[in-house]
Amino acid sequence: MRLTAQDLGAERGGERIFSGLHFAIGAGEALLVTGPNGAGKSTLLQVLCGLLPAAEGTILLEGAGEEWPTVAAAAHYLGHGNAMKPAMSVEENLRFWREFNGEPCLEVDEALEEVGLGSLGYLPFSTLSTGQRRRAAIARLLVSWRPIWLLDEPTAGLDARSETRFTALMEAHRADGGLIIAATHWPLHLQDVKELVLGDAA
Amino acid sequence: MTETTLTGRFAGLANPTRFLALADRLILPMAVLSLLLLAAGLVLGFRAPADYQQGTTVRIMYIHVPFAWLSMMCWGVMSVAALGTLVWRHPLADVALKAAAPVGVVFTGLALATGSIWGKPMWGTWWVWDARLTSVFVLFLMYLGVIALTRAIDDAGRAGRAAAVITLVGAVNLPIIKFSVDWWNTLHQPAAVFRMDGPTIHPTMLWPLMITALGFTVLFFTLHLAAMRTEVLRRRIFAMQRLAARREEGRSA
Amino acid sequence: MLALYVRDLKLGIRAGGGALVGILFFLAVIATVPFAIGPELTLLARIGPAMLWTGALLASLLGLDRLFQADREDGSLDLLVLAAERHMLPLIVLLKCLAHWTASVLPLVIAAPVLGILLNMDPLANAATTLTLLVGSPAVTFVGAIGAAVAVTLPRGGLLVSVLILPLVIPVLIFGVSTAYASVNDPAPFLPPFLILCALTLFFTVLGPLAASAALRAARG
Amino acid sequence: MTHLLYVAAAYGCAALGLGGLIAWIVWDQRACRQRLTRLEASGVKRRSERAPS
Repeated sequence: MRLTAQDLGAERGGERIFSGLHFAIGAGEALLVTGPNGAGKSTLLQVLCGLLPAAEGTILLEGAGEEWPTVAAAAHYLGHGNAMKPAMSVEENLRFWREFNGEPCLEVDEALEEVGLGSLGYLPFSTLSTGQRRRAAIARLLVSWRPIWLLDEPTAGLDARSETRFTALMEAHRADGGLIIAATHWPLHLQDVKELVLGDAA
Repeated sequence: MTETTLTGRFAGLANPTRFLALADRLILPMAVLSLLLLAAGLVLGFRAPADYQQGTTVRIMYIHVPFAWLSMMCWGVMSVAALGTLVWRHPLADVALKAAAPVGVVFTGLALATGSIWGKPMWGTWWVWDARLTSVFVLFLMYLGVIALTRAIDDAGRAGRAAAVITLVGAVNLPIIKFSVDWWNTLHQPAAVFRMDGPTIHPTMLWPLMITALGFTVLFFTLHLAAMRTEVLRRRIFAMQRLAARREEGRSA
Repeated sequence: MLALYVRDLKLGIRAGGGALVGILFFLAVIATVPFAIGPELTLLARIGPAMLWTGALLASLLGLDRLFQADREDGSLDLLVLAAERHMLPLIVLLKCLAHWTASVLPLVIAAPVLGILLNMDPLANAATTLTLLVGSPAVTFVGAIGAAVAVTLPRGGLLVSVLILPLVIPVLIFGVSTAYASVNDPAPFLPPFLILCALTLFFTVLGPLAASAALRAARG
Repeated sequence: MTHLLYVAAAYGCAALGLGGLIAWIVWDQRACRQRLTRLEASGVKRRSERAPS
């Protein structure tokens, strides 16, 4: 499995955000996208997963077999929103996403255990703090299997302990043959990570 | 009247735990009392002679009239609870208001239903815009509004105060609605409508009516108390859920 | 896919969902008519079907702008669009519309006969109106989904949805009401307008989700 | 004779309404009690209970 992008460019609201990007990510590797705010980190992730059309350049997914025809089908996208309904309990939310996304991987309570929310499954999502909500959103990545993880500020609102736990999860995902592209401000303490700096430096 | 003495006792029950203990003790005896009263009232009512003019349908009066009275009284109870929330700051007042609304809407709905069933043989149609039925119908809408309001805002304090204001505004407007509906009714309604509960009720019918009315009143307060107990439990659950989340947050930091 | 339907249904029925607001609005609209027109029974009976249809139409338009807005706010709309490979987007929109119809519009159809009594409609007209509402109201929801999808990115899209799709819903209103009246005054034919109403609903069942998913994709840019 | 039908209808309607209300209250209460015991089982202590210990 290889995800390559050749002189990728994107526009938002008619204004060119970035252009001429090149990178290639193989299975088990991770790409860290850094840069000042508004440099287009989120836009890049949305272009990669097909939420936004690319203004120029191509995105190529090779060696993924017919099980994952496009990046959108093969990717988990973790945006700024947690994609959880406040009125429903954490378990109900995760059970919905597990059934909806298919390719079941971890059980709901196992995933909650992984992110340290084991005892809070039955609580309504609205009673959780921001850090706990982010961890519940991360648990969604664990309940169904997708080789590609597109993470937008994944550790926003997490405390130190949850961050180290999340790093371990990412390493485990890479070990399983998945690949990660994360847009973030804070370092993710991942080993041998490729860097992509956006904004004026690019 | 029963209502003011009750609120006296409510005032002493600031602490929810004591209220729960009292509610657990009171609900069963009150339920039994209301059943006894209702059974007695209905038996007496059905043994009393049928009305010379309406025949047996007059027996609907034994449930329709109490329902109509209770729909008014329930708004009275809610208004007192509203005062409790806004003026006396009683912690259980907004619980009383939120719990009374569903019971009130059912009693008002039943007043309308039994009224329309009672009217069918006389007027030939299920519904006539008779002055009293119409104002009870407007009251029904107001109950639905309060229920929607109390459930729309999730912050209990804010919801309680908002519902209290609406209830008091409604209470002030009830006589105005009553007057305008009567005026509206006489303005258009050419045919003289048969008066619902006749000025002079035969004593043999008056007694069963009083007993069933009392029975329904006790039933109302039983249901109200039970609904309040559930509401207190629900508030405790919300508080504990937040505590559970905080506790986990604290432990993991 | 069923999970999406069940989830949306559960959310619709919960206190926060739009179902209660729709019913209250419908009740309010129908309750104000007699006070405006007067308790004149024959007059009320004549305009009954028209009032039921207008009230149900406006009430179902009311809840529609929340159809996609809630998902967009918490980020799940992106994931629904992303799942296009696994579940076709029009199918997702179709299911969301069905869930919204079951939670918010079906109670209106169930309440219609009771309100018909308030308007002193005779049983035949009441039954016919309820039947046409049952058949016609899905069309309103599907057309409304297009408006909701277009207005999803606008901050205050709510009102725009009603204005946008009201013209598209006029045919459904016309055939619905004419079918209801045809049941009462005999010369008017009952079956032709009724079949056209069914055709309209089926047509919008297809057009609605397709157009709405196109609008959702277009709104991404 | 149909008058009796109306009386029966009225009482039936009242029984239905009150029965529904009572059923809803009992069901709501049981649901709340279940959630409460589950919360207490997971060891959440309310402020007032925690104070003395």
